Amino acid sequence: MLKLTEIDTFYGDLQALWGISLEVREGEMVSLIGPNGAGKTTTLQSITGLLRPAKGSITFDGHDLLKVPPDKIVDLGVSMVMEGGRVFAGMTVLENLELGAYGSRARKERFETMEHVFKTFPRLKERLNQRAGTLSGGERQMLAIGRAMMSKPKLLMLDEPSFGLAPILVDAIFEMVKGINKQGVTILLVEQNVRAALELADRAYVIENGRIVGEGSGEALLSYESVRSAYLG
Amino acid sequence: MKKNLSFVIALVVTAALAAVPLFVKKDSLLTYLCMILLYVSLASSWNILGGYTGQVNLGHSAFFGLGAIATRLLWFAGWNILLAMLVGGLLAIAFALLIGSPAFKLRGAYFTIGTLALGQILYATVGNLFPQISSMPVQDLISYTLVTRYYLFLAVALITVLAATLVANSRWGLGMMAVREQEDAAESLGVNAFQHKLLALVLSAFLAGLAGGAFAFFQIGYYPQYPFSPIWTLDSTMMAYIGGTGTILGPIIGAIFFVVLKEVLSLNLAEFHPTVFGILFILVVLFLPGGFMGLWKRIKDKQQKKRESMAELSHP
Amino acid sequence: MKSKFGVALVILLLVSLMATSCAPKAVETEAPVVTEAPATEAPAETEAPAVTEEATYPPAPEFIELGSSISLTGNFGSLGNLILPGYQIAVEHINAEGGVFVKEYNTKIPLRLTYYDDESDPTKAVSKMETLFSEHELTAYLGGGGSSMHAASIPIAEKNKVPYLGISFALYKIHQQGYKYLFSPFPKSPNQTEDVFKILNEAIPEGERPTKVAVFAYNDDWGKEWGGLVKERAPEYGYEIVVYEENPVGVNDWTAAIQKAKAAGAEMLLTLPIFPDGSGMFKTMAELGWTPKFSLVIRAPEGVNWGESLGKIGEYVTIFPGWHHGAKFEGVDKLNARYEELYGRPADLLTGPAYACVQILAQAIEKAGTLDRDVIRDTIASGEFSTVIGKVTFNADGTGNVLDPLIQWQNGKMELVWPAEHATAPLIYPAPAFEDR
Amino acid sequence: MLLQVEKLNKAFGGLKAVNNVDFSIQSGEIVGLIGPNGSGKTTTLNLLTGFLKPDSGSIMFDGKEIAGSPRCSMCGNGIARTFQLVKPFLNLTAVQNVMIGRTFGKEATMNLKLAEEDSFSILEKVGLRSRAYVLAKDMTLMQRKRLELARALAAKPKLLLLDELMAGLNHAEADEAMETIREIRASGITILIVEHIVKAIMGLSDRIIVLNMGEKVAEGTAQEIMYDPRVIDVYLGKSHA
Amino acid sequence: MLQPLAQNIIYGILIGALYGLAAVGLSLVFGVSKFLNVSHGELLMLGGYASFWVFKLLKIDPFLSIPLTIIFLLLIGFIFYRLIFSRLIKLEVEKKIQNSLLVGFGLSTILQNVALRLWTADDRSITTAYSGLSFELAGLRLPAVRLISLAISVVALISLQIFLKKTFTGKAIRATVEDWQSASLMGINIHRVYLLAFVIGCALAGVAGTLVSICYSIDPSMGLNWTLKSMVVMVLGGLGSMIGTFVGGIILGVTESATAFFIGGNYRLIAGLLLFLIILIFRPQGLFGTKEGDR
Repeated sequence: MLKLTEIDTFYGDLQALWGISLEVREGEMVSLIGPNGAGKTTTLQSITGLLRPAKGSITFDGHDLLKVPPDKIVDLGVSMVMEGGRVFAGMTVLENLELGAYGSRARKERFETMEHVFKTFPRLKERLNQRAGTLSGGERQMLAIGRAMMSKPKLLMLDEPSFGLAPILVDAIFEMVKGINKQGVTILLVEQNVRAALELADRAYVIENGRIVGEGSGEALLSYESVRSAYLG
Repeated sequence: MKKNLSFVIALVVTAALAAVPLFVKKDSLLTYLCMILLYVSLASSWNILGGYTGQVNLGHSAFFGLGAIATRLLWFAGWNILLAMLVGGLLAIAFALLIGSPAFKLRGAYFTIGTLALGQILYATVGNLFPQISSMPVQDLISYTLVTRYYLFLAVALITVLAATLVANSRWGLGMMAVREQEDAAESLGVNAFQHKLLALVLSAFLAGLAGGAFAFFQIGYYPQYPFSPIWTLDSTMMAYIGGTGTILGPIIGAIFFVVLKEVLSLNLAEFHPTVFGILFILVVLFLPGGFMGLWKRIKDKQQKKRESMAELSHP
Repeated sequence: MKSKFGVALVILLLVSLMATSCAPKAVETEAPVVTEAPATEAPAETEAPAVTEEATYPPAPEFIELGSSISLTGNFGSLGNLILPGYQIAVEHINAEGGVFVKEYNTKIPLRLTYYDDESDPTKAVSKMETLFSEHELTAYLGGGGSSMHAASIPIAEKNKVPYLGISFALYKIHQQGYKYLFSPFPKSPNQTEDVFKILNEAIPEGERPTKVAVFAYNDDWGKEWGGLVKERAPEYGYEIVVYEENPVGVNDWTAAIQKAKAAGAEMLLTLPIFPDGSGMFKTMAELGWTPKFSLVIRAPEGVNWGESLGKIGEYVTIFPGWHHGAKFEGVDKLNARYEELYGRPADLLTGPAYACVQILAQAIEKAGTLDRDVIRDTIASGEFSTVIGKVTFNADGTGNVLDPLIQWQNGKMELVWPAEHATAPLIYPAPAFEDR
Repeated sequence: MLLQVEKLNKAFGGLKAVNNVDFSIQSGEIVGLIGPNGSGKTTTLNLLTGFLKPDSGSIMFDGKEIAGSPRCSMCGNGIARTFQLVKPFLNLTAVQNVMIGRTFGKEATMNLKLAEEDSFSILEKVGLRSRAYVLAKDMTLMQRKRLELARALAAKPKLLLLDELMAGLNHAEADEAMETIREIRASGITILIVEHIVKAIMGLSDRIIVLNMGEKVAEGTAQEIMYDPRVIDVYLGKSHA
Repeated sequence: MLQPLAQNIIYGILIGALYGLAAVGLSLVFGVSKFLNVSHGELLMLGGYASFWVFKLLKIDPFLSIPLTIIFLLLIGFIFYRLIFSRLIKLEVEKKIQNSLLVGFGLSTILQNVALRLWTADDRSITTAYSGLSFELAGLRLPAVRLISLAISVVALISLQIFLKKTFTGKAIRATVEDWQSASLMGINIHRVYLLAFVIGCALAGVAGTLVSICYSIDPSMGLNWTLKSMVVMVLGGLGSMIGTFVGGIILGVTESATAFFIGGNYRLIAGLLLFLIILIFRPQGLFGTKEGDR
């Protein structure tokens, strides 16, 4: 479904990714783990068009994503939740959700989709006309995910959804992510909570210094010493 | 070796400029050179704060105007012109110290807008307080000689360029550039950013004040408000950018280019010359970041790279 | 990115090429002036002794050069556009008779007027004045319009020792700086501020006079001088100044001033706005419903655009313009006829005095018999001249002794209402309220 | 004791970014400060260098209380730092970058000739001698990091704070960097190195302090830390499946 | 004393509405794309001249010709954006502000010169049959022309507000102001949003220009003054809030009028600028701004 082949990406003059290749198959949940600054976020941003790789290819559902303008990538069914959620704090929850369905494909069905999102995140319905800036950290993360769901994605990418959340909320968020995956949405997860990420995922990639250094099923990697050593030595 | 060469060149240019009145007898041409020298002073002094320290100041004309008004009043009151100019410069410093602390609380665009507003306040206030034209008394008119003015402008321009050069090549200059490039990093290394900005402002103000003094001595009749006009700031800023900010030569080249181009355009295109000028300026901003000096540097770099790759080829 | 850079480079190159190719051209156009100047002067000098041999005169210059830096656009543009035709028509009339006879050359020499638009910018005016002097063999300067423009230009004339004739400025202060080359056949602030009260006291019986006065002045040279004189004179003639407001030039919001005048029950308005301020002032007065019984509005209503742009709101204001086409002096008819031909109406207010400037100059040159500027200056200072604005003589400070008529806007036209012997219509007083017009 | 931190507190809004943290550093040590994202490492570093003012607590450095001193005075006190996201003076040459450290840091010199010579030798130390006249903006990340290190060294600090120096470096580069750090310590400079991952500094640090959610959770040698279950939980997370 | 003061304040509000309208356009552009367009005042001038000539040559009432002015300015804005400003969008924020400032100065030089040559330096103003007309209410005069202008400003502001709050495109603009990266991830074409905000800003300047030409007068060199006023108001009201900006304009207008009333007309300009500086120093986020204002 999603296939990255040998991509190199630069931040300004600085190279951040070296020949990253990875694949996500339909219905899978794939984790991308690695230490700070390893290139996880850069990888996601390269897929969404926020950054453009200098080399390599990215295909999604048969489309060459590098030839699709960034604003049309969402329409193809790729959606991303950035680190910290990055909701539009000055706008209401409803407006945030509506913007999630900005793309022409999703806009037509936005009312039905919204009902669907409320089923997953009932809290959002209660806070519908509140400004997003007034939400708690967990609610914001829910809103961010809900907003991404509004675009009716086939592939949902999550960048550190547990970041800055209390442990109890982290559990809840992961439950929801699992639920979304069960509904048939393919998921690419970047997570620093390695154990959780590996337990959840069907497969995982380990990234270090902008290069893929390990790949395998979640369980296999979990027991694999090198993952532990990537962090702790 | 390289330093000596530029020193010699500077000396030769200075000598040539000093000899100009011996050959140029036409008043209109001499006036024209006076304007170039004045703009060299203004653009170079702007560049100390705007170019080296990275604080885009759009209130520069305030210092120019303060220097002019103090000099004019004292000179008419019978003071020696040089002494009057010095007081003009000091007045500009006093104003710089007054506004320094609140102004540097503002960052980026806010500093720029704030200084623009400050300049406008002074412009309007002086217009209110000194609404009447300041004309040279008849006895001074009779003894008016342009050559004296030329030498005064030359002196101010030399002082300004010299001061800018000395500062740029000093420890203070290093600190200013550090503040411009990365204030956090500069502070972490012990550079007191506020002090450096203030020093740059004070120096810039003083030199602009001197230029104002020379202008007051030069102009026969003008409204005291006139040197406070934002036009002076905008012109100096444009010159510094065209030539290349943060370099010594940039504002000088910019001033010459600006004045000469304007004159050439106005001779050849008559009334539409500001339009052509505006278009050129926009092109420079869009396509020549770093101005002429930046362009020069890029050409040199390219040659260097070519030479390097040639060298590599010849030593496989 | 690279191609864009290339494009910019090419453009810059082109421009610098243009600049370099034009630069020598600029020198070329200047060159003839430099080389010819001695050529024309040299014969004059070498042949000067020949004058002692009878009946041989030096070759006359082709023209008597007059130069003017004048505002045709900008704040003072409305004034400049009335003055310039006066100069031009006068030059045309004099040249039609062959020019001015100069004894030194024993021939008539035509006049030539060179003018630049200074765009109402005093600094530009200064540089235009200098250019005129360095590019032409000037015999005299003719002034532009507006006090501040004159204040900037006159020192240049003085420095270059060239006689300067200027009208359309009432600023008196300039005349007290000791300038020797300045002459102005035009009423000054002291005349205006005194005449207004004199006229009112003569025309209106006691008890009906608008004794409560509002003054809207400017914070500039003339505004301050004029306002100060009004304050001084009003009590002498039995008037009380109830509101005195000052604004910087160009701030066309007089709401606060009008409010105060209305609240103080002012009956008369004395003001001297530039055109945009004046029209804004009267629109606001109409909106606020304050109609002074009598308004003296110097400057703004002097052009025809006052009536065009304000309509009824602009009616009944009075002006001291220095002249009116109804004045019964010699030559006025000829001027009016020519003006009518060109512009479809009789000569405008400032056109007459402008015309007179050239007349004075021509008469002075003829009397002096030379183009020597110092001699001409002395002749103007001591002589009496007969012009379309009447007989003119000059005081030691350069001010002229001239008639100061009062004009009023009536039915979209400017009528001469004072003095009686020249009047084309009677003064309308009091002015009807704005609502009732 | 070169540095003694006691009961250091800093909150942003309601979030306690640094919560009652105590630790100390001896002269000549290399100490690692580790913890996951958001654990308060960088905040601690910013408190030590005056970039943030502590809400409460004391920071004794070299026998002097420095908590809350302005950041530009820290270098004079003898503390220099590098930044997590490198902040070189982009439009200045390498040698100018270093000279700024040399002319403003501790033992600052007014003599630019001397400063320039010293700067060359410091660039030599970090392996950038040949790039002395290259603008910082034309350098690679690795070179920029080295440059920042050189700049901090030029300020002649007693204590050098390195903020995620290893992040983004590959193995070979990281090894080189570790070698450089050892040399720096050998020259008598104490080092506090902040890192995300333990691995990067385990061969380097005499002692490691672990932070999580603003609190100190463990302290010890690299070996102790690696197998401390609290640390493993902090890093790999508890099970959520 | 009280009545004249009240009357004076009414006039302050009426002119303040024009300041506000001018500033809203500038603020919108700055908020969305971080372009500090200092040729904003010149755009206002263009709007004024457009109405003036339509009135003079075609005898179309200036209030009715506003749609024409809007179309004209939309076109101008589109051209300027495509030719010039679009080349700056990739720069980092600080550099973007600085370069847009410089480019703006170049543009304003050009526009002033072109206007000067095409239409001379004369002041122009539009006087309609109903100029000078006013209504009386409780002893206070309400001038017709300025009241209509106020109404138009308010309508323009409300339409803008509705557009921003209710339409998808408007929400996309607001989202881009808050976080362009997130907005981009929603599938919003941020370049189109920049363009849209820019041309809307131009159109607002044009409307303000029309109103100025009716209530006051216009000339080619008026731009800088209006740019400065707009910048002052923009900062005064706080970035990002359109209503705040508008209210900021009214505050500036009233401050100026009150200064003219109590201290004298000479000080109205200075009082406004001083107010601005004080707010800039003590409350850089503006009177109604909520965000930290150092960007």
